[in-house]
Parts: sequence; C-alpha cells; structure tokens
Amino acid sequence: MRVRDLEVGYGDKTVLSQVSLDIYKGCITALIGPSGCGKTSFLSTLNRLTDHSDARVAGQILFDGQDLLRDSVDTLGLRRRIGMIFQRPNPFPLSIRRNLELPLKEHGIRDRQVRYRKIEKVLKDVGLWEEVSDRLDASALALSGGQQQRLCIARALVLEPEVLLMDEPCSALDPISSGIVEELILRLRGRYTVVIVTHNLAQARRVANYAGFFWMTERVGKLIEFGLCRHLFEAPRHALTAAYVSGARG
Amino acid sequence: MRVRDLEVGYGDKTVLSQVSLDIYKGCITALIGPSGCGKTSFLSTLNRLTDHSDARVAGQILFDGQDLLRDSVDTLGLRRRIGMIFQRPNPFPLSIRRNLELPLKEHGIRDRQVRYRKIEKVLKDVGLWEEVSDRLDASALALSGGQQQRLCIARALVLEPEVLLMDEPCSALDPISSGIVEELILRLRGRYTVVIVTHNLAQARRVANYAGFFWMTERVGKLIEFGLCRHLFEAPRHALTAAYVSGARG
Amino acid sequence: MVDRLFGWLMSGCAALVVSLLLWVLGDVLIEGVAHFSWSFLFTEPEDSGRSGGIAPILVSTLWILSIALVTALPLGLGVAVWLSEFAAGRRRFSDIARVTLDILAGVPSIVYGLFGNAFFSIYLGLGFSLLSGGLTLALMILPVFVRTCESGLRAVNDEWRRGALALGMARSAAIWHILLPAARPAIGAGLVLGIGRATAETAALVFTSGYVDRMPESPLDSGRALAVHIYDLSMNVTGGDSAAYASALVLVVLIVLLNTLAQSLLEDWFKRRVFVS
Amino acid sequence: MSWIAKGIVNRTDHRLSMMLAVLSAGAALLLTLIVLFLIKESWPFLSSRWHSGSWFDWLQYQGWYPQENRFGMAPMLLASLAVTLGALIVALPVGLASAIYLQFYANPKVARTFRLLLTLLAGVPSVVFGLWGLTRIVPLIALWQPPGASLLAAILVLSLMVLPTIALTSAAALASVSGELLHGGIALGMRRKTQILHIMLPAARSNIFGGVLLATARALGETMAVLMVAGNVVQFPAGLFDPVRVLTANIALEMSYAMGDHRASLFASGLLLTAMVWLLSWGSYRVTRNGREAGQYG
Amino acid sequence: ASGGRLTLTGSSTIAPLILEVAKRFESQHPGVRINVQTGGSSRGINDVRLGLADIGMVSRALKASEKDLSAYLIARDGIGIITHKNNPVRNLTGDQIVGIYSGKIRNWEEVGGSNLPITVINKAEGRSTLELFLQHFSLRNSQINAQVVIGDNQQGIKSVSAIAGAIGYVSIGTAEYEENHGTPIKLISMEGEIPTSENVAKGRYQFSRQLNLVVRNTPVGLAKEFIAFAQSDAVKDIIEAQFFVAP
Ligand SMILES: Nc1ncnc2c1ncn2[C@@H]1O[C@H](COP(=O)(O)OP(=O)(O)OP(=O)(O)O)[C@@H](O)[C@H]1O
Ligand SMILES: Nc1ncnc2c1ncn2[C@@H]1O[C@H](COP(=O)(O)OP(=O)(O)OP(=O)(O)O)[C@@H](O)[C@H]1O
Ligand SMILES: [Mg+2]
Ligand SMILES: [Mg+2]
Repeated sequence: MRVRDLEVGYGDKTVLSQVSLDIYKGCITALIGPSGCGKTSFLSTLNRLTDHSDARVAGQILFDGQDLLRDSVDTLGLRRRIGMIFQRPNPFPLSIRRNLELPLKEHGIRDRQVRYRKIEKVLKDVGLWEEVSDRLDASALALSGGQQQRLCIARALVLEPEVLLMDEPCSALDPISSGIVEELILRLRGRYTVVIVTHNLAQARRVANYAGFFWMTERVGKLIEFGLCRHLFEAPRHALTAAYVSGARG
Repeated sequence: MRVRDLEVGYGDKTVLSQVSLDIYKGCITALIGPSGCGKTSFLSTLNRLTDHSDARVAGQILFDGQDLLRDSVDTLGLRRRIGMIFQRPNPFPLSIRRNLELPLKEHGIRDRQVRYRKIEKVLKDVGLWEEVSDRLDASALALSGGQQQRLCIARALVLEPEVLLMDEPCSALDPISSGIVEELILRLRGRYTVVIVTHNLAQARRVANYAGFFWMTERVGKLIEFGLCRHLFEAPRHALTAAYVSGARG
Repeated sequence: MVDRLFGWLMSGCAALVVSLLLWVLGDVLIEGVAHFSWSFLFTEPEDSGRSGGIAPILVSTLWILSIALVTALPLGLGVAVWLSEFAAGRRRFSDIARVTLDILAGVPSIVYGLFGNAFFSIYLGLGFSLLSGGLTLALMILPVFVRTCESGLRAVNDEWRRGALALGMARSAAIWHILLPAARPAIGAGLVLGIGRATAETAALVFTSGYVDRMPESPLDSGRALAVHIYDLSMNVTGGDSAAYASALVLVVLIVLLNTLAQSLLEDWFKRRVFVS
Repeated sequence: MSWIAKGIVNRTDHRLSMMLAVLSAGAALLLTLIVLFLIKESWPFLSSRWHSGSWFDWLQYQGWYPQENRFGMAPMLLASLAVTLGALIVALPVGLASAIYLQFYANPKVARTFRLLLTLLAGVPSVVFGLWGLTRIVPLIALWQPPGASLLAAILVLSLMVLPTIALTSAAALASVSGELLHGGIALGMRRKTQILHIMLPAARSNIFGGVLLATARALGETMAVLMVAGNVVQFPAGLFDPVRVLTANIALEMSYAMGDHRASLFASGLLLTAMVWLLSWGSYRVTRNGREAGQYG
Repeated sequence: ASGGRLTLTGSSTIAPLILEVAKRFESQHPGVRINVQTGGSSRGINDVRLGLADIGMVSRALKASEKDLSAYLIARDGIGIITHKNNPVRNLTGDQIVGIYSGKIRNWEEVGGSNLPITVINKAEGRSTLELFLQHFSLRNSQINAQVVIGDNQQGIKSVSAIAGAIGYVSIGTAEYEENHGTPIKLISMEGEIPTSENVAKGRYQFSRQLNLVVRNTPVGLAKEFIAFAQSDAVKDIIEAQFFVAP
C-alpha cells in the first residue's frame, strides 16, 4: 500500500497534508503522535470511511496497483479487504454469534455451516472461544471490555481481510485486557498487514516493524518521520521525534 | 489519615477486606492493582461517597483524630476537606466560571470579589488561566479532555481541601494532557495530601512517595503490600507485587 | 441495487406521510382561511358560533391552559425529581408509582372529565369554571409530564451527581443548578406533549369548564374552550362547519405558537442559569 | 446512582426531600382518587353482575341493549383491540420508515420541514381528524364497500393520528444510538440497508418500543375521531369493512343520556379500558426489565 | 329584577338555542348571568333533581318516572327521514321504514329505487330521537339492524351525505338548512306527509319531538321569568334561526 501526497481536511480546515508513506505487506506499522494531529483521519482515508463524514481527501493511495481514492472504487468490497478496529469496542447490540454472522451474510456467505466454521475459527484466533463458546447467543454487550474488543477484532477478521487498521485498540482497556489484545496483535504479524495507532510508545515498540510519527505544525498534521520501528525509537533522525519519543509520557 | 480493618461490600458480596494503611500528610500515595480489585471502592470510602450507593462499609478511618465513618459526621463538611477527582473529567454543563463558583457559593462564600480571586488563583495553579481567562463564560464542555480534567482539579482545589483523592485522573487523556496533569500533581506535593489510583505503573513511580498494591484473592480485594514507593517497585516484599510490577503492561 | 431500492422505499414512505399530512393540514388551511378574518379573533361568537368570532373562547382557552400548566408544571417537576432523585432507595415504592403513572397516562380523557366534574365542580364546589377545567387538565397531563421529566433526569450523566457530591454540595443545590438544566430537553418535550394534549382536549372540558361562550371575568366563571367549540360547531350546530375549520386553524396555529414560546422561555431561563452567575 | 444517604445531613436537603415527598404523596392521592372514583361509579353495575352470579356475562356476547338490560361489552372490547392493533400495523412500518428517512436519508433542510409537519400534525385536535375522516376517507371506502364507516376507516384515521408519535420518537431513538455502531457497520463494508435494519434498529429497539407504547395507549384511548368514522354498530368485527363500536366511543355516545345501571356500565367500560392500558404498561415494563436483566438481544 | 344567576344544563340539541335566548335575556336584564352547560337530556334531569342546575333542558317529553319534575315546552323539532340527494326514492311508507330498519329490506330496488344496498343509520342508545323513533314505529332497538350508529344530529347529516345508499332520521330544520346549502342530502316524505318546518308547526306532520325546559317544583323568581321569556314570542326569531319550530 503506497500513500502519496495525502491531504485531508474538514470544511475549509486542512488537518493533514503531504503525507507519503509505504505500508508493507504482513508487517505491523505503528503510527504515533499527539492528540489531534490527524492519525484517526489518516486511518479513515485508508478504507474510505472519510466518505461518511464531511471530509475532503486529496492525493493517492495505491492498493494492489489501483488508487483506492477514485470514485469508481467499490467501497463495500474495499472495506471487506481492509478491516478496521476502533478505540472503543463497538460490538453491535446483538448476540455474540450475530455480531460475527452479520458481516458474513452481508458478504454473501449463505451456507450456515460455512459461517459457523468461520466463526469458530476466528473466535479461536482471538482467544475467545474457550471463554464464550457456551454462550454464543448471549448479548455481546454483556462481555467485559477486553472481550468486547477482541470480539470486534474477530468481527473484522472473519471477513478475512488483507489489511487491518487499528485505532488505539487498547487505550480503553485495563492493563490485563490490554496485554491480551496486544499479544493477539503480535500473533497476527505475518498473516495480516496491520496499521496501528497508539499513544502507548512502549506498546508501539513492542509490536511494530515500522513506525511513523505525526506532528502538528501550524495546526496542520504532517508525517515527520517514517521508518523501521527500531530506528525511529533508537535513532530518530528528526529532533521533534527525538523529543517526543523520549519526553512524552505514556 | 489512618485506615484500620476496612471492609467494603455491595449487597452480600464483599469486594474489599482487611485493609489497613496510613496516609501521610503532604505525601502522595499511589494505589495500584488490577481492574476490579476495589481501588475505586476504597477511595470512595475515604470521603463517604459510598453513602450514596448500596455499599456496606465496616472498619475505621481516623481523620484528624475522629472516625469519619461514624454516622454523626457532617459529610458535606468532610467532602469540603477531602476533594475527589474522577477517572473521566466531569465538569458540570455550565460555564467555566460557574463550575468553580458553584462549590464556593455552596460553602457559603458570599462575596463575589473573594470568589473571583479564588477562582483566578486555582486556575493559575492548574495552569489553565492563560488558556481560558478570556472565555470564562464559555461552556466548560467545550474544553479539551485535558483542560476539562484540570478544571475538575481546580474545582476540587478551590475549596482548599486538605486531602485530594484521584481515581485514575490521567487514563482518559492523551499523553500530552496526561503529562500536564501529572506535572500538576507533582506541584501539589507537599501542599496537599494526595491519594492517587493509577494503572500506569511508570506514573506511580514518577509521582508517588508511598504506594499500595491491591490484589484480588478469592474474589475479594486485599491490600497486599504498602510502603515507600521506591521499596514497593524496587524491592517488593511480596511475590504477587513483584510479578505485577514487572509483568503488567501499562 | 437492493440498497438503492431500500432507500427509495424509505423515501417513498416519507413522501406518503408528507402527502397525507398535507392533505389534512391543507384541508384545515383551505377551509379555515375561507372563513377566517382578523376580526374573527377579536369578536364574540354570534348565532351559536356560525358567525361572529371566537374572542371569549380564545381567552377561556388560554385561562384553562395557564391554570393547567401553572399547576402541573411545578407539581410534575417536583414529583419527577422526587421519583428520580429521592425515591430510589425505596425501589418497590417508586416502581409502583411509575406503573401507576403509566396507567393514568392511559385513562381515557372523558374519564378525567367525569372525575373532574365529580371532584372539582361538585365536591370542592368550584362549579362549572375555568378553574375546574384547568385543574382537571392538570391532572390529565400530569402523568405524561412526570414520566418524561423523570426519564430525562434519570438519563442525566451520573458523573455530575458524583462530582457534586464529592464537592460537598447539597443535593438540592445539585438538582437546581445542574440536574434540572441538564434535563431540559426532556422537560421541554414533556411541556410540548402537555400543551398539545391540553389544548386539543374536548371530552374532559365539557363537564368541567363548560359551554358558556361569554367572555370570562374570573377563573370561577364558566368558559368554553376552543376544542369544545370546534366539537360543538361540527357536531351540534347546523351550518357550523366553516367556523369549525377556522377555529381548528386557529387552534393548530395556537399550539405551534405556544410550543415555540414555551421552548424558548425554557431555553432562556436555563441559559441564564447556566452561564450567568 | 441513588442519592439516598444513610442520613440526610443537610437541612435544606431534608426540607426539600420532605416537601417533594408530600407533593408526590398529594399527587399520588389525587391520582388514586381517580381510580377509586371509577370503581365507585361502576360499582352498581359490577355488584349487580356479581349478585346475579353472572360475573363474566358482559364478556359473553348478548348484545348491547342497555334499555333492555343487556350489557354485552365483549364486541366493543374486541373492536377496541382490533382498531388499535390495525392502526399499529399500518402506522408502525410507515412511521419507522419515516424515522429512518428522517435520520439517514433526508438532508437537514428537508428533515427540519418534515419534523415541523409532524409536530403540526400532532397538534391537530382529534375532532378535526374525525371530520376529515368522515368527509374524505369514509366516502372513498363507501364507493367501494358501503357503508364506508368501518373498522378500516377507523384504522386509517387512527394510524394517521399516531404516526407522528411513532415517527418522532423512533427518530429520536435512532439519533441516540451511538455513532460508533454505525462506523463499525461501515467499516465492515455493510450496505446501508443492513446497517439500518440489523444494527441501528435493534440498538434503538427499547426506545422505539417506548414510543410505540405511547402510540398504543393513545390509539386505545382515542374517542372523538373513532366515534365519527367507525360506524359504531355493536358487533364483533368480522371484516375490515364492518362498522364497529369501540369502548371509548361507547362512553362518549351514551354517557350524556345514560342513567342508573346503564351509566354504571359505562364507567365499568372505562375501568376496563384502564385495566387494558395497565396490562399493556405492566407487560412492557416486564419485557424491558427482563430484556435489560438478561442482556438478551435478538 | 337585577342581578342573579341561573344555571341550565342538559340536552346538547337545545343548548345552542338556549344560549342565544339567554344572551338576549341577559341584554334585557343587566346584571343577570345565565350559564348554559350541555351534557345530554338525562344530565339535565339529573342535575335538576340534585339541585345542581336551576333548569334542565330535555329534548323529549318527560317519562312516567319523571313526573316529579314539571316541563315547559319551548319548541318542537320535527324529525324527518333523509337519504342521499342522488337517491331517486321520494316517499316511504311506515312499513317500508320498519322493513328497512329491521333489516328485511336491504336494497333500494325493493322500494322502487336503483340497485344500491341500503346503509341504515341509527342513533345511539339513550338518545331521545331514537326513543321517539322506536316509539313511533313500535320497534325495539334490538330489532334494528343498523350499519352506522351516530350520536349528534350533524353526524347524521354528514354520514348520510357521505354514503350514497344511506338512510337516516334527523331534525327537519337542520336538514332543510343543509339541503338549501348544497349538502347532498334530501328529506323524503313518510306516508305522504311532507316533512317541512311549516307542516310541523301546523300539525300536519306527526313525527316530532318536544324541546322542554324542566324544573323541580313550580318555577319562581328568575327561573320563572326566564322560562316565560323562552316561551314568549320575543324569541321566536331565534327558534327559527336555530331551525326549530315555535310551539
Ligand atoms: N468529522 C470531523 N469534522 C471536523 N473536524 C474533524 C472531524 N474529525 C476530526 N476533525 C479534526 O481533525 C483534526 C484531527 O483529528 P483526528 O481525530 O484525526 O486526530 P487524532 O490524531 O486521531 O487524535 P487523537 O489522538 O485524539 O485520537 C482534529 O483537529 C479534529 O478536531
Ligand atoms: N455500586 C456497585 N454495586 C455493586 N457492585 C459494585 C459497585 N461498584 C463496584 N462494584 C464491584 O466492586 C468490585 C470492585 O470495584 P472497583 O470499582 O472498586 O474496582 P477498581 O479496582 O476501581 O477497578 P478499575 O481498575 O476497573 O477501576 C467490582 O467487582 C465491581 O463489580
Ligand atoms: Mg484518534
Ligand atoms: Mg476504578
């Protein structure tokens, strides 16, 4: 996935400009930076979620050779291939099973047996199977925060996407749940392309292969530095990065 | 403040038992432990907020020589002397000024000039004065999360309490705001007695003089270890503490 | 494709509703405007209402409405506050209260009329009067008003309650300064419901405020409400239809005006409380 | 969170609490008085049924001829239910669709106008609806299946009357569903239809239910409009085109001339209506509470 | 007499008439207040008995059980059979009417009209017009097979005008007014008697009802004065304007 000269704005306010970076297949890319610098906005352009707000988007995002910002792109299909996890777990107010079944049905999987097999598989993937297999028909809202977030990840995985976008997936969780989710993310490495936004620098260091640092200059977010995670944290090229990485409290 | 054999329960479920510890004047005491082990419940007993839920409280909390759990205690006066800050900033849906004025009026400060002077002072204390002095009559809800939390701290400080209870005051904030609030807490050291609950071990280490570690055994929260912060983190006496301090991800 | 169809279906339904609404309102408007003139608002009815205006009827309507609102508003707000803020410890009791209110919200209005007649007019000796009518309506709108306000108060963020407690504020202060302003959308909705129901009520008023179409001089006089007038004109008075439509037009406009007025007063009042010290 | 403290410390608080408690007790007393009044007025009828040992006779069909001492209320009870149910069956889908349109499809300007129209409609007095139904709907039906004044006419007029309630409350319910759910749906590549039908509607379900309940109570209690278009013949509703009489219309039609047992029987039907509304709200209270406790969703 | 209050309750048919009479009376007797309330004939009787009203309005003759009250006739109201304007039938015999109302005759064809099902419109139980109708044709209400049951007069007119095959009975004066103002209804004659206000006044039309004011004992004071006024020629124009027939 190659992002070129991306610019995002709301109304006549530009919030992100001149962002160019490459997201490598099978790797985990972490994005860090202070609040309001446009990380969530950036993530939303990657699966065209920006279509549903009053955002303006300019630039190019090449995915599988074609620009996914073009109008003609089938956004429904695109979102099947690029899943997204939000900061606050947002399971639908349905049963656990329905939460996973709904996207499958929506994408044309008619056979109930096939669906059940897929559901079982992803629940095992996210380590929920043992915890919930006996109450698949209970409300998803009755789960704990960490379980809910893992269910949301499962819900994204059940469509077998190629890319997974995660917007601070652990920040609403307590440390134990957060640890579980983090381990899960690590297990996804290699099988999925993951882009993760996090405020937790230690977490970024622990999980990511690549890292990007956003910063706001003159009220517009910019990508200051992008590179291997190790380099960014241990040998930042830019003074701002160095200051943030060493100074910011997480 | 001396807590002796405190036990807290809801309905017929005991959630916290056999808690005894001393909170030293002018010091910062940090409480850590996994989710659900009763840290919030503990904090709420210290200013009798438990009166307003169906909690049962037994034991003794000596404050200024008298047991503040006795029925005859004037809780309104008590809460003036012991302020509390919550995990999520909860400014009232009023103007910034009204947020600070209301508690003052409530506690009988009639003179408008006096009130304004106090308000200015606490806003400067929490470093909000420059940011908001030109819009004191704007709604407090329009502030950013970090500003809101600092406003809540100011609201507690404006009553000039002796003790300040803080329940994860930074966990809903981004790292920069969180850093600002943390600095603020450090500046309070010496002037106020602060009890702070946090999931962020690094933060606890940075700010606290004393630390206590709660853990759940058999579904009941217990205070496992209490002592100087340095000791607890660097030379924990208890195996559970050691495991948590080294292993838990923050 | 299916998605497009679904959108069309929804819009189609909305269009259907709009056209039906326009049909009803259009009828009222066209037939009403034909008979309406400004003097209609300022003259006494003549010839059983076939000619002349509705001045005394408008005045009576406003009297009844004010009495109903002045009684029901504070009472209802008080009960709502008590239910949501004070009665919570007595779970059983407040549950019973809530169910009772729900029942009463469903009692047919004609029953309220009969009760008002027996209780206010006869037992309390208020006779056929604007006061009896207003009090009867107050009782009628009370349950709905209480329930909307109460659920509004319940929905108010608990963190504010906790915040106020932790600051050592008295509950009365927290309710007055924080909870009521925060619940104002619900209070406004309750008000609108109440005004709508009270202004359009017929059955409950025939037996309480009565039928006299003279200009009332005091709340102890009998007076005819607009909705009663419309009913009488269309059901009892030969050739009264056009006057009935004109009165209906006035009624609809009145309700809209009252709602807007009530909402803006409410907003204003709360705004002053929220921002000015 | 409950405020109730072990001891209410503050004097103002104490006074306020007492005052409000007295106020509430007063209101409760008055409202209880209404129910007692209903029972008292219907007592002659109820007790005479009791003594003649035919407690449930009024539920069995024996015709409604009060002058001949025959009080068969069952047809009217059934008609009330049929009219209410019918109105809901018509108004619920259309009202929901309007709410969906309002919330997800209409641009803000159109939505504002639509909303205004709906509130206007809610302010039209029921006599006017009756008049409109009688002069517009009844002749239309009569062209096709005389007499026109019928169950169908009542259902159509009533459904129009409860439509604004359903549409406005459902729109509010949908609006209060958190945007996070919608985003979740979008991010999973769901079509708009699926997002709305399978996520937003279930999420807003309990609040929509509240609005529907309100509408049901209104439909059940509506008098004048139904009186004018339903035909008012006391008979079991056998078809949509049959004229029927509902309980409320019966009270309004006969109350002003009724005496003695006849009058008491009308109060008894008022009691019956109230009991039905009570059953309804009690049932819904149970349903929503159970739903909440079990956290059980479809 | 100056000053004083009078309360009248009862029949909604008489109420608009008395309201106008009262207005004229008030203008001639400054300081007098006359409050007119509706609710129905039996309410009038009830309230007078309980002393809640000074005078009751009853739109029928008093029954045997009501002989404790005394009635004062102020006007008559002829009752006529009406059909939709487009109905070619001009006259019905008493037997035909009984046949129609008891459901034996179900189509206008059977009484010389076009092929159109008959919609029978009847009044609600307890209404004085219904009682009069039943008495006039010696029917019991349970024998009647109606398709529509109505309450007040105007509802009858509106229903008949809305339904092509309808038949109903209403106050003649009202029907005349509506007929003249383009409402699609028409009065038809019964056994050859032509229903007009004039014929009612002259006693050439039998089917009519009394509009009475009733009091408990013999009226005194203001009540007596008012009843005398309502029976006098001074209000004849009002009675006619309200489409009733002065006695
Ligand atoms: N829908 C919107 N309409 C208008 N402005 C928006 C919208 N969404 C975001 N913004 C603005 O765009 C800027 C970037 O927001 P964004 O949420 O992308 O930041 P972020 O880096 O994700 O912050 P955080 O770390 O707090 O999540 C902010 O100034 C925000 O106010
Ligand atoms: N009002 C209440 N009623 C019943 N049980 C409660 C109530 N408040 C808390 N509990 C229970 O008491 C236990 C301790 O809760 P508490 O909030 O004190 O934990 P905590 O350590 O603050 O957790 P966290 O880190 O998640 O904030 C939990 O099991 C919780 O479910
Ligand atoms: Mg973000
Ligand atoms: Mg806690």
